[in-house]
Amino acid sequence: MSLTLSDTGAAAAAPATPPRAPVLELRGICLSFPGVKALNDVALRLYPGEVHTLMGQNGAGKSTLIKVLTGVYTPDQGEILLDGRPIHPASTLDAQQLGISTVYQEVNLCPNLSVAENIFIGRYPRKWGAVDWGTMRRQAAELLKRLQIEVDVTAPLARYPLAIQQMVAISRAISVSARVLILDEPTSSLDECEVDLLFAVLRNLRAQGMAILFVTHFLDQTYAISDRITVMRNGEREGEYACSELSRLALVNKMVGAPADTGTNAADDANEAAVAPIPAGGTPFLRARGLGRKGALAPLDIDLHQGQMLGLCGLLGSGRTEAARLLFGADRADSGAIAVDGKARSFHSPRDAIAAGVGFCSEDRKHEGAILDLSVRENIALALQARGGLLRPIPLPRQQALARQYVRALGVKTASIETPIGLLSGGNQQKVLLARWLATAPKMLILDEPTRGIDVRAKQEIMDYVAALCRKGMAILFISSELPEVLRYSDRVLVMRDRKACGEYQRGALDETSVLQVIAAGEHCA
Amino acid sequence: MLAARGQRIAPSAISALSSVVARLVRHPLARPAAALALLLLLDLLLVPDFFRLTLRDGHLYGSVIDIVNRAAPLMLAALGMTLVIATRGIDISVGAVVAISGTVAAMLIGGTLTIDHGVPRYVSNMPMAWALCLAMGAALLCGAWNGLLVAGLGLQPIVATLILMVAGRGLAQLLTDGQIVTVYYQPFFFIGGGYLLGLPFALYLVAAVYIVTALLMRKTALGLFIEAVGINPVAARLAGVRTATLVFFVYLFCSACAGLAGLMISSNIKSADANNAGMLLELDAILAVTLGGTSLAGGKFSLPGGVLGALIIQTLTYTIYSLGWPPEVNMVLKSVVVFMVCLSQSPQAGRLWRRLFPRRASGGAA
Amino acid sequence: MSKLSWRGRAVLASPYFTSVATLLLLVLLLGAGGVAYPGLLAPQVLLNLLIDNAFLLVIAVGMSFVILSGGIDLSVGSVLALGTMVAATLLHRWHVHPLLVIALVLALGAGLGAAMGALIHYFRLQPFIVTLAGMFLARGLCYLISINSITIDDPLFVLMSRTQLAVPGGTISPGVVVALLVLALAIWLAHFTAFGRTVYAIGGNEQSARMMGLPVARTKVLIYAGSGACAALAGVLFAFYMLSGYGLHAQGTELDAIAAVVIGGALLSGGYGYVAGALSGVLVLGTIQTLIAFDGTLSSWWTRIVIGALLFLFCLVQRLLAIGAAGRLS
Amino acid sequence: AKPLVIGFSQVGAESEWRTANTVSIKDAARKAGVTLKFADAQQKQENQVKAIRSFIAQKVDVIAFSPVVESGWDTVLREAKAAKIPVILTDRAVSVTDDTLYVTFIGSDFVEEGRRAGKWLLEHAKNAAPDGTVNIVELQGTVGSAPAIDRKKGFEEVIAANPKFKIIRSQTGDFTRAKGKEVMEAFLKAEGKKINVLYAHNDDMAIGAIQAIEEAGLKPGVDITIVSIDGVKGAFEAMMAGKLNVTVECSPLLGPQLMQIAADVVAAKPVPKRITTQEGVFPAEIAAREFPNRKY
Ligand SMILES: Nc1ncnc2c1ncn2[C@@H]1O[C@H](COP(=O)(O)OP(=O)(O)OP(=O)(O)O)[C@@H](O)[C@H]1O
Ligand SMILES: Nc1ncnc2c1ncn2[C@@H]1O[C@H](COP(=O)(O)OP(=O)(O)OP(=O)(O)O)[C@@H](O)[C@H]1O
Ligand SMILES: [Mg+2]
Ligand SMILES: [Mg+2]
Repeated sequence: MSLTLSDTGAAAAAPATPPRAPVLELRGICLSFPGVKALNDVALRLYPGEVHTLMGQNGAGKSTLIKVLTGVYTPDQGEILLDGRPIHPASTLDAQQLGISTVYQEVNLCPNLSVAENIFIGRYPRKWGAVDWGTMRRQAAELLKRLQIEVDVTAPLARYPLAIQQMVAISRAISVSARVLILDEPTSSLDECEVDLLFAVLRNLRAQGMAILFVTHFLDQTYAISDRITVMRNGEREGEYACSELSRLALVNKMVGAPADTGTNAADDANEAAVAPIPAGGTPFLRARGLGRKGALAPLDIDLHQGQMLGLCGLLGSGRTEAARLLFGADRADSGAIAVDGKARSFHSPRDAIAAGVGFCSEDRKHEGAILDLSVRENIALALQARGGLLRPIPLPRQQALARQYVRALGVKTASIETPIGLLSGGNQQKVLLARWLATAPKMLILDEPTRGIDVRAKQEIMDYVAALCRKGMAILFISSELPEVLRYSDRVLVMRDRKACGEYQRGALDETSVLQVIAAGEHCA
Repeated sequence: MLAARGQRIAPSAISALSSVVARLVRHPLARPAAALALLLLLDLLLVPDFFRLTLRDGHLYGSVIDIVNRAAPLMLAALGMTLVIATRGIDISVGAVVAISGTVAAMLIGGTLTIDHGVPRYVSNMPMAWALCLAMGAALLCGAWNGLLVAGLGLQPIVATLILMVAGRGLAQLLTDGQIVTVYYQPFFFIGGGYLLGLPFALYLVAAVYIVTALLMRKTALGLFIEAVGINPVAARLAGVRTATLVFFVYLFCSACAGLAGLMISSNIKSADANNAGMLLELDAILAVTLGGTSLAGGKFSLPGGVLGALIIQTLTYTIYSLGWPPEVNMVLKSVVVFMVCLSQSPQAGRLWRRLFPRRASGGAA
Repeated sequence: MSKLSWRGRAVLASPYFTSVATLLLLVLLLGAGGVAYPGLLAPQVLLNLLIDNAFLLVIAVGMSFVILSGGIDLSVGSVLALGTMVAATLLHRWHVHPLLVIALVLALGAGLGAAMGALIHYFRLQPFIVTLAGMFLARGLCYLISINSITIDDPLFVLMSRTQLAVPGGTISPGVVVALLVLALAIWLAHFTAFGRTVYAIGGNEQSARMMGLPVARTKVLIYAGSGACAALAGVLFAFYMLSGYGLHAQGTELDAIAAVVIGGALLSGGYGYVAGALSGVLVLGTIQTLIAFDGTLSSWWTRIVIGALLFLFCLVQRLLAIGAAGRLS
Repeated sequence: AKPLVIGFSQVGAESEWRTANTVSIKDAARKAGVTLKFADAQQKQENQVKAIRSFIAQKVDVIAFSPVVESGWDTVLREAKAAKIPVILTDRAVSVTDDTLYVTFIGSDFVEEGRRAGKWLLEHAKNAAPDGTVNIVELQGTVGSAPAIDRKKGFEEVIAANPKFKIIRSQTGDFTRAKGKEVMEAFLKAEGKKINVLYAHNDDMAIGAIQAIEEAGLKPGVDITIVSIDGVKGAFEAMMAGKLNVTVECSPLLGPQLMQIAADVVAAKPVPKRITTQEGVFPAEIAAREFPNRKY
């Protein structure tokens, strides 16, 4: 029902106090997996016409809770009430038919189907009993246009980067005529502009009385959109608060469950931490000249110095990931040259790059990162082992030591280092993948959205950890959709637009707004 | 286990088995092992003195020996197939490779029967060692071909190996002109028919291959890489694993196993039958691997599982022969057992079973 | 679940492309054959391609859905045999009305398929093994019915086997018509119905399909039921064609069908390819057979080698074309 | 006159016997100056039908083939008849509603072979159980294949005459050595010394079984009388080594006859509907004498 979208600008003001009858209510939900008590006596109330944000650290149980109330898991105890009547969704199909529409944390779409189909499959527009492709394409295109996504809706979804896939998933969810909309970290790989667009749509839906459950790790977003917040900690409900009554500091404390005062002023600490001056060495560790690939990236020059962090910023689709992949040899560059420590190198495959001491943490953890059935330990050891070659196996004790070290250092929440990574929460998987590359102690590390889906606290710690490594002499290429993060940590930022660089700036030369201007207008374009 | 002729040792064998099962219950191999045990139990009940082992001119003799002896080639094929499947591949050319290697060996060793004044004389064409090397070489060539098509050209495994499956047997027949090459050279028979310390020599070969492979998996990172490639090739490549090379060698290994199996088979029947040797062995091998609990979707694999699977299949075949039922029922029987074993391995089925028969749940677990 | 990253254009490009490439290559193959062996391109010979492979086409169509959903069905060959066997016995021993017989056979096939599908879905068993066991079972049942081949003398069947429908350039058998109708129906199913699209979705990523709230269970059972029904129908066509029921009929046909589908451009990993590809795949295999028959000098083993070689050549060119296309695409 | 063109569709190359058959036909064709169009059906009836159709399309003078199965030939043979191409069957008969569809059938009679094996056994059965019963184990051919069915039939027919002859076990050995050996091993374990006679549907299985018997520590041909069918070289070697007692010939050398008949048919000379090849029964005694002049 695209009409929800049609009347943008309708009264977007949220009703001050939601009507008292909750649409959806969870009572005393308990669920345990072998070795983990994922949910313990969790309650949640969702009112029509409100945006309700669910917050908590990685592994707190947010996604699991959502999977429970959409019928993916059946709870060991507790009940789910829709309009006060108990329901027992046995499958996502049930949930949908009950009017609950969901976007899960890991994008769950079919890569082989066209974008349009991914939005409409299951409820096609029909003509004479047959699928009406024409109408479907038109409607799909309209839906996406409202989110300002200009894609060929007939192309297979797998052609597009994660962010686009994320947007498609969202459009699918909001185009269903549902009463409850659930979004699990929909914004983790989006940029400000996409987020704003999304929020506009959400406000709109809220105004029409839809109940929205929203999961995010971004405090700003929480305060920007939500009416009420439910905080979870270690699988338990810590409490439910009206957004207005809860300060950021308080919120973070409730999430981490410590009186610690980190959270808010962590930003400032980090600033001091990172500001420490860094000597830009003479010859760059890695120098790329005219590196490009037809249709993916216009020729591009990059210098990466030891002990420096180069930030790439730009909008979604600006070619950051493409650039990173070319630098890593994951895609073949069809133009340009790369020199490492002044010596010319050509990266035909990731192996070459790795051999030269480069590491690459991909943005798409599900498809390009995690090896789901392997244990945390194996996932961490893999890259190091691959570099060592199969004849020099890393002795088990050493692997375990490594795994433990990084599990501790990055605060990975896992039952043991032998649990399959697939069973970890999204954020924790991300941490493990980061650990995989840190374990190889690379001379240069490419981080593409390294903190995707990682909670406030952990994000802080991880970035500080990385910054420290950088100060110890690692060269780092940092890609993130969070402009502030990039600006805060990078020594230099390279702004990209339409798959080409449009200017490189020293730290401090730019602030958010000016970057956004560069990106938007591209005035300083070279 | 050595027992004087005629003395029964079945009970001890059973108890040994049951203890093994008891130890394995928690283990992923528990279910296939249980299935095997069940089959053997069936034999104990249905087939008169099935477990009877006697000493015959210096070696053990009995049904059990026959089974392991016959299962040897299948076990080898299963070992190779396990790794291929772990990389999300499949190799249906195993049977053809068996035919090729067997034929090459038989032809090179050959030996012809010449009769001068009614006295038969046997002569061999080529030093056996050479012949065997060449035969294995041929097998490896096949493996390289498969590997090239799959890893190099990126053809889908099933089609890539289908090519060799069709053409390979043809090549073997081309060599022999479609005749069965009979070998008249004693030493050659030892590979598939000889005995060492009372046990079939083939068994030692299998053990050797198994141990080497297992060591490779454990003592090197091969196991990790193979699983990684099987589960998520893209991620594995990005992590720096040489995916293509790995896949290539896995197919090479599979064909090597098949080649060895071919030598066993042709040596066992003292001749090479290009037309029928290893017919449908690939299917049995795949079946064995899956019965052993390795998923065809690739990833996690279990070598012992494959071996167990092979034993299950052979025991089943042998049982069918021993039961003395008309051959018409063979297939139905086989299918029923396969269904049973598969179901016994499915947790969902277990749950259903427990819901249907709550009381016997505890018993029905194994 | 699918392991395709969005960069996996090469993989993506190929299936869509190969389907076209296959047709081109098929034409080339025929052309070359026509040059080498005059008379190969005689219209009737080309029609024979259809007549002789009608049953294979039907099976391949059923198989297409299975493969598109990321599964595989090894039982088709034996189910075909079982179909002929059951038909023959019912007609011969019990003189059941032929139409009823056909209905029964189809039901039987669908039933077997559905059963296997249910095992595969609800007990999470592997398609390969379940259908392999199904293959044993079906053959076994054939032998239980009778190890002899049973001649069919029912007037309707005989009529069906005798009638030759005139078409420009020659005649075709009713079987061809049936097969083509099935194909058309299948294409419509695959591309214009929710069922068909769900099949693609499952092939693309079963877990996602479930998360999107698609009726995965029902669809999967239906897919295998359909494959079984197709196999049974192929059995009926085969019975028209051979006028006999026999336990050894159509051995190894499952492999032919799979090969046909894959050559037709489908990915065994599921999700990519067209049902129409089955036709081109079947025709390619048939053409290879015909070429060999026309040559008439190949010994048994050379026959095998040549079939293998042609298959290889075909896949090679197909692949290279696909890679080229992928290159251009990015 | 342009040379005679014969299209011949062979079953496949599944056994030595079959290969010998193919060779014989090809040689004969060369000698007779006949152009032979040969198509191998890889043991599949549908392939044979395809081949025959393509022969029709190529307008050959005569079509000859050894059917994989008896039944299911009406349609295609009718097409041949419509195209006025005479059809000759070799080695196996077909069952068709009207037998004008083929001109003649050259070949051995599997049932008769079974009978001969049985007859020889009735006359020469040396060893029997104390109580005089003769326990027979049977190695069948591929389940459902014509020779397997007929050779079983014929054999049982004959031995039914003597109640002392009992078939105690019968299992398929798929016509191959490996299977023959495997099955015989199982028999030996199950029946042990009880077995007096082994009847194998072809020599290959017998040869495999002989190995199994030896490994069981028994004397093949002495402790167990062995009767088999085909008469391939291997069998004669076994007989000379005293390990096989008798093999009933089933001659694959149909080539010359086929060419002869084909010529006659084209020349519109009358030919008999059924031509059985002259075949012998070779007991071990004459094996050595026969061996040199065996062609297959
Ligand atoms: N299928 C499963 N089996 C075992 N444990 C699981 C499973 N799914 C989740 N868990 C565990 O349950 C806990 C909660 O996971 P969940 O995904 O809900 O966390 P989350 O709040 O979504 O974290 P994130 O913010 O990183 O997404 C985690 O410790 C995880 O390891
Ligand atoms: N708004 C959009 N409309 C159309 N295509 C887009 C859009 N955004 C991204 N893309 C696609 O993104 C691809 C390049 O994006 P890439 O991932 O390389 O850059 P990026 O800046 O890393 O994007 P992301 O922020 O997702 O990492 C192009 O193939 C393009 O098709
Ligand atoms: Mg989560
Ligand atoms: Mg990116």
